[in-house]
Amino acid sequence: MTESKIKLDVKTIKLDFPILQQNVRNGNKLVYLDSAATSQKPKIVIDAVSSYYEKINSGVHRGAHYLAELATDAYEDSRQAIAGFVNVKAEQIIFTKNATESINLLAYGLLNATLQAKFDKKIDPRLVISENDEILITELEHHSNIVPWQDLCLKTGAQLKWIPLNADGSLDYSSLEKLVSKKTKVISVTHMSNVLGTLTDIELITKYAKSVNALLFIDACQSVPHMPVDFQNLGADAIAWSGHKMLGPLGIGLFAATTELLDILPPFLTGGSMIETVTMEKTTFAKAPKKFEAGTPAAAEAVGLAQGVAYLNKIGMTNVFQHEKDLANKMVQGLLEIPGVTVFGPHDGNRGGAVSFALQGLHPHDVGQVLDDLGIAVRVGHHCAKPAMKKLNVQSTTRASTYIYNDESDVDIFLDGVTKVFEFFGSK
Amino acid sequence: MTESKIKLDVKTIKLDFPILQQNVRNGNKLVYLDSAATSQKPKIVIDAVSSYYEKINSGVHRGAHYLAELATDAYEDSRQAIAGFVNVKAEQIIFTKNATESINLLAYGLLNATLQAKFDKKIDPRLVISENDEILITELEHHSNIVPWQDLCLKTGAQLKWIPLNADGSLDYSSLEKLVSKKTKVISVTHMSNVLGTLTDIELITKYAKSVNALLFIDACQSVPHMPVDFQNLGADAIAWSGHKMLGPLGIGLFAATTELLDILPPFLTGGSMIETVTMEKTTFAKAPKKFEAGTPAAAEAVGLAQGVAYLNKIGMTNVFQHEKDLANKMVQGLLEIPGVTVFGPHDGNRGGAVSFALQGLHPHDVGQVLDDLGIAVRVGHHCAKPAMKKLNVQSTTRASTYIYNDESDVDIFLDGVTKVFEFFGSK
Amino acid sequence: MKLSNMYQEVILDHYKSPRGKGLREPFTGQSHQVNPTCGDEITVRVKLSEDKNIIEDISYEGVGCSISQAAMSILFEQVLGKNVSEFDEISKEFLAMMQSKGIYEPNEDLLGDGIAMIGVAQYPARIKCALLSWMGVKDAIIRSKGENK
Amino acid sequence: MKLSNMYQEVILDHYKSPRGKGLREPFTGQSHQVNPTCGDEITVRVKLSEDKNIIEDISYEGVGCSISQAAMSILFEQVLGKNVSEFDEISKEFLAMMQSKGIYEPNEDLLGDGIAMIGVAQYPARIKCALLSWMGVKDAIIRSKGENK
Ligand SMILES: Cc1ncc(COP(=O)(O)O)c(C=O)c1O
Ligand SMILES: Cc1ncc(COP(=O)(O)O)c(C=O)c1O
Repeated sequence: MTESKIKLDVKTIKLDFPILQQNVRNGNKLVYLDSAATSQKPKIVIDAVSSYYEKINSGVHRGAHYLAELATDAYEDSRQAIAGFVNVKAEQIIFTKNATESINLLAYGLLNATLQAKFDKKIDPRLVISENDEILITELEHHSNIVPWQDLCLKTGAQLKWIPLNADGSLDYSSLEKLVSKKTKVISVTHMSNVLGTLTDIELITKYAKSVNALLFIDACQSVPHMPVDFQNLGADAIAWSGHKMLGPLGIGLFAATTELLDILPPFLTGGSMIETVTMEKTTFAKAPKKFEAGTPAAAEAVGLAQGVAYLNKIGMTNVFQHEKDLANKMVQGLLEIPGVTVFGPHDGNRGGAVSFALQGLHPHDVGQVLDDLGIAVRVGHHCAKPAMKKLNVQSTTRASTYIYNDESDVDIFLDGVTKVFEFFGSK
Repeated sequence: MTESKIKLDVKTIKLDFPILQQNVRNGNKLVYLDSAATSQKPKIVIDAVSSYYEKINSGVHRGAHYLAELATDAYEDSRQAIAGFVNVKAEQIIFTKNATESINLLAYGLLNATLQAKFDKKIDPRLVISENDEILITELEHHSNIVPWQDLCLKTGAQLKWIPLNADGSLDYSSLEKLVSKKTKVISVTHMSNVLGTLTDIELITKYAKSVNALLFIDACQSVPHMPVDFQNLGADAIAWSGHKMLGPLGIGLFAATTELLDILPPFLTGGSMIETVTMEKTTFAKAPKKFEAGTPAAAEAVGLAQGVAYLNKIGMTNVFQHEKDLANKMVQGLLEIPGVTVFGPHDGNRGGAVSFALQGLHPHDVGQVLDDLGIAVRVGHHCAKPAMKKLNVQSTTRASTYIYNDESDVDIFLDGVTKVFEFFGSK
Repeated sequence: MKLSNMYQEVILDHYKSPRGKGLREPFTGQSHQVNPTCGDEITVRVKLSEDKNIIEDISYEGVGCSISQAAMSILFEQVLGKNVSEFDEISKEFLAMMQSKGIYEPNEDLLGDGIAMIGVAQYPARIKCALLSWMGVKDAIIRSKGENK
Repeated sequence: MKLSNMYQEVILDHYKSPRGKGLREPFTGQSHQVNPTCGDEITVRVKLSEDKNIIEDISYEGVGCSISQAAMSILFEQVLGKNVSEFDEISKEFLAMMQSKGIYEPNEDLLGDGIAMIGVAQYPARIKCALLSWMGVKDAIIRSKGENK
C-alpha cells in the first residue's frame, strides 16, 4: 500500500475523540500528552465495542447459533485486519490481554519447552534454555521486557546480559561484538524506547541474532502504534504490542510470530478453546492461533481494535510517524530554549514522540502537578524503566508523549506550562 | 445484606438488554439460552465502558494527572464492589482476563513455587509439588480446570486423580475416602457444572481438603453469576470466575483468594506495575493485588463489571438463584414430557440453570440448527468437558442455559422448538 | 423455515442411508479427524492402487451430525475409483464452494450430489462439519503415499 | 491556580529548608521505603531510648518530591522527643486526614505544620508521597523494638 503524503488535519481528528472535548481542572481544555502510557480512543472504536455487545455478543468459537456465527466472524475479521497492519497472516496473530502477557507467553513458552525437553525429545533445541545459555536484553527496556527474562534466567540458570545504555540515551552497539556469542539463546530488545523516544538499530541486532541463531524478540509497544512496521522486514521471530496504545480498547494485546515459532513453541495458558482433544490421560492442542488463546477471548476488544487500525490506516502510518517526529522536534527544541531544562535522549528529529526531561532543582512530581493544574497531562516517574533511570542518573523524569490528536498548539501550551512551573516554585 | 424475596420482573429486565430487542433469523425474536457460555450485557454495563473511554481513560496506577487519578479511582472502586459481592476484602480480588487465566495463575504459581523452592528456602512447602504428590479434580470439570492441572502434573511428576462422575450426573463422593490422602496437595473442583447444572457438595469436599491440609480451589464460573456465594463460607483457599458470564464485559476475569495464599504464592505474569523495585540484579514484587496484575489492566472492563454487579445486587442473588431453579425445573419437566428426549444431570429442582439433553437419533448440531432457525440460541458440543461427555457416553449434547432475562415464555418457545426439531427431521 | 436450504432432500437421504459406511480391509492409509468445536470424530481409510494413483476403496466410521455424515457419504460416491489428481480437483472445488458463503456456481460434474452442500456454506459454524471427511481422505491419501508418517 | 491548596507556604518552606535531614548515628532501627509509582526512596533511622519508649532521634536521607520531603521534615519536627504511643496517635490522625479526600478537621495540636498537608489529600496520586516517611518511621520503630527482622 503506498500512502499519499499528507499533513495530519489534527483539528478534525481531535473532534473524533470525545475525551478531548472536555475540560479538566480549573476549566482548562485537556492537553493529553501521555499517549506513550495509553492512547485515547476515537468514537468509532468506542462505538464498535458497544455495538458488539448490543448486536452480536456471544461465545466466540463455541456456538453454532446465529449470534455465535456473527461474533466469531467479527473476531476473526479483526484478527485479519490487525495481521494486515503488520504484514503477517491472520494465523500469526495471537490475541492476549496486553503486551506484558505477550512477552510472558514467549518467556513461559521457553520455560515450558525447557521443562518438557526432559521427557519429550521432540522439543526444538532452540527453545531449550540451560545454565550455559545467555539471554540478552538492553538497559533501556520496559520492566515488562526485563522481569520475565530475569525470571526465566532464575528458573533455568541462564545468564541475563545487558546491552548498555550510553549517557546520551543511545544504546552502546559496540558492545554487541562481545555480548553476542554462541551462548546467546534469546535477544530481546525494544523497537522504540518509551522513555526516550530512541529508535533501536534493529537491522544491526537482527544481523547479530542471525549470526548465532538466537531467537529475536522485539518489544514493539511504542513502534507499531506510531510508525510503519512490517514484520517481514524486521527479521524477528516474534514481536508484541498493546492495543490500548494504538487507539484500541484496554484488555487486548498482540503477539505476532513466525509460523515456524508458533508451531514449535509449547502453549502457555491452557484450558478451554486451545485444545484439540482432552482425555483423562492426555490432551492435544489446537494449532496457532488457537493454541495460544485459552478461555473466552476478548472479542469485543478485538473488534474495537480493528476499528482503531482502520482509523490509522486511513491516515497512513508514514504520515503518523512524520507528524510525531515533527512534534517531538518542536518539543525538544522548545524545551532546550528554556533555561534550566535538560532533555534526555536524542535531540535530533530521528526519534519517536516520547520526550523525557528534567527541570533543574524540581522533582518530576511537582512539575507534573503544576502542568496538570493547567490541564496538561504528562507522566512523571520511572516509566517502568528503572535500569534506564539509574543509567541516566535520575530517580524519575517527566515525560510528554504525543499522538495523532496532538498538534503544534498543544506543544505551545505545554512549553508555556513548563515556564510556568519555574515561575510557580520560584515565586513562592 | 438481607434481600427481600421477589419474583423477577423479567419483562422489564429484558428491556435493559439491547441485544434481546432484536430479531434474528427469519425475523424471529431472539430467545437467548446460552448464558452458561456468556451472558448478555445490560445497557448500564455497555454505557459504563463507553463512558470510561469518553471521560476518564488513562494509565491506571501510572500517572499523577487528573485523568489518571479518576481512572485509578474507578478501577479500584470496581475492585471494591466486586470484592463485596463475594465477601472478601478488595486486596483479595485479582483481575485477570478470564477464569482460564485465573486458574493458570494458580497452577503456574505452584509451578513457580516448586521451581523456586530449589534455591529459595522461604517458599511455603504447601505450594511445592513433587512426584509423590497428587492433585485431585473431578470428571465433571471444564477443560480450563483440567488442562492446567494435567500440565502441572506433567511438569512436576505429580499424579492427577479424578473424582468419578456417576451415570446420573452426580459426583461419586464415596470415592473421597480413598482418593484423599496425605499425598493430596491440591483439590480443584467446580462449584456448579456448566454441562449439567449440578451443584457440588463443597462442604464435604472442604472437610476432606482440610483433613489433609490440601489447597482447595473452586471453579466458581457457574456459581458466582447465578447464586449467592460467600467466600468466607466456602472454606476454599481460592476461587475463580469470569466477568463476562455475569453481565460484565469480555476481557475481565477474577481470582479471589485468602490473604495468606496471596502472600505466599509467587507471582505469575511479570513485568510493569507488579514490581516494587527493579534493578539489573534483582526484582522485588509489590503486594497483592498488584503482585498478580502485570501490565496495563483492563480498567474499562472492570468498571463495566462493577455495573453488572450493581445490577445483580439490586435484584438480589437469592432471587436470581430461585428464578433460575424455577426455570430449570420447568425446562427439565417439559423436556421429559417430550417422547424421545433424554435429560442429563439432576431432574429435581436443586440445580443451576444449565440443562443438557439429547433427542433420540438426532445429532446435537442438527438439533441446535433447527432451534437456531426459530431464533432460539442454545449451545451444542462438548461444552469444554470431554471427560464428562465420555462418562455420559455421548459425543456431545445440546445445552440450554438461562439467566435473569429469561422467563417462562422463553422456556415455552424452547420446548415448542424441541418438538419442531423432531417434526423437521421426521417429516422429511 | 429456510432451513431446507441447508438440509436438502439429498443430504438427508445420504444421512439416513450412508453409502459405503464401515471400516474395511485392506487399506493403504488411515486418518483420524476431530472437530474440536463439537467433538465429532471420524476415521477414514483409503486404499490406493499399487501405483498409488487410483482410489480403490474409501471406508469410514464415525460419529457426526447429518451434515458431516452426508458429506462423507457423498464423498464416497463421488470419489471412489477416481485417481488422486481427480480427487484433488474435486476437493478443491468443494472447498471453494464451502468458503463462498453460499454465493457460488458449483461444478456439478465434479461434485455430483455434493452441490447440495452449498446451503451449508451460509452457516460458518457448520462448514467444518462438511469438510471433516474431505480432510480425512486427503490426509489418508498422503499417508498412503508415505509422505507423512 | 488552586494549586496553592496543595503547595501551602509552610510546605514549600519545609521542602526548601528541611529540618533534621541527614543520616545520623547512633540509631536503634532503620527502614527503607520505596514509592513504586515514581521510584522515590527514603531511608529513615530512629533512635529509641533504652526503655524503647522515647523517640530520641529521627534522621533521614532520600530523594523525593516537595510533598514527600516536606512531610518528612514536618514529621521530624512534630515527633522528635515524643514517646511511641504519642507517635502512634499522631500518625493515626495524619493518616485519617490524608484519606479524607480533603474533607476533614485535622487536630492541629497533634499535627502541627502537618495540617498544611490537607490540600494534598485531594490528589489521590500524591497521598503516598505524604505517607512514605510516616511508614518509614513506623517501620523503624518496629525494628527498634525487634518485633521484626
Ligand atoms: C465451569 C467453567 N469453568 C471455566 C470456564 C472458563 O471460563 P472462561 O472461558 O471465561 O475463561 C467456564 C466457561 O467457559 C466454565 O463454565
Ligand atoms: C516499551 C513498552 N513495553 C512494554 C509495555 C507494556 O505494555 P502493557 O502495559 O500494555 O502490557 C509498555 C507500556 O506500558 C511499553 O511502553
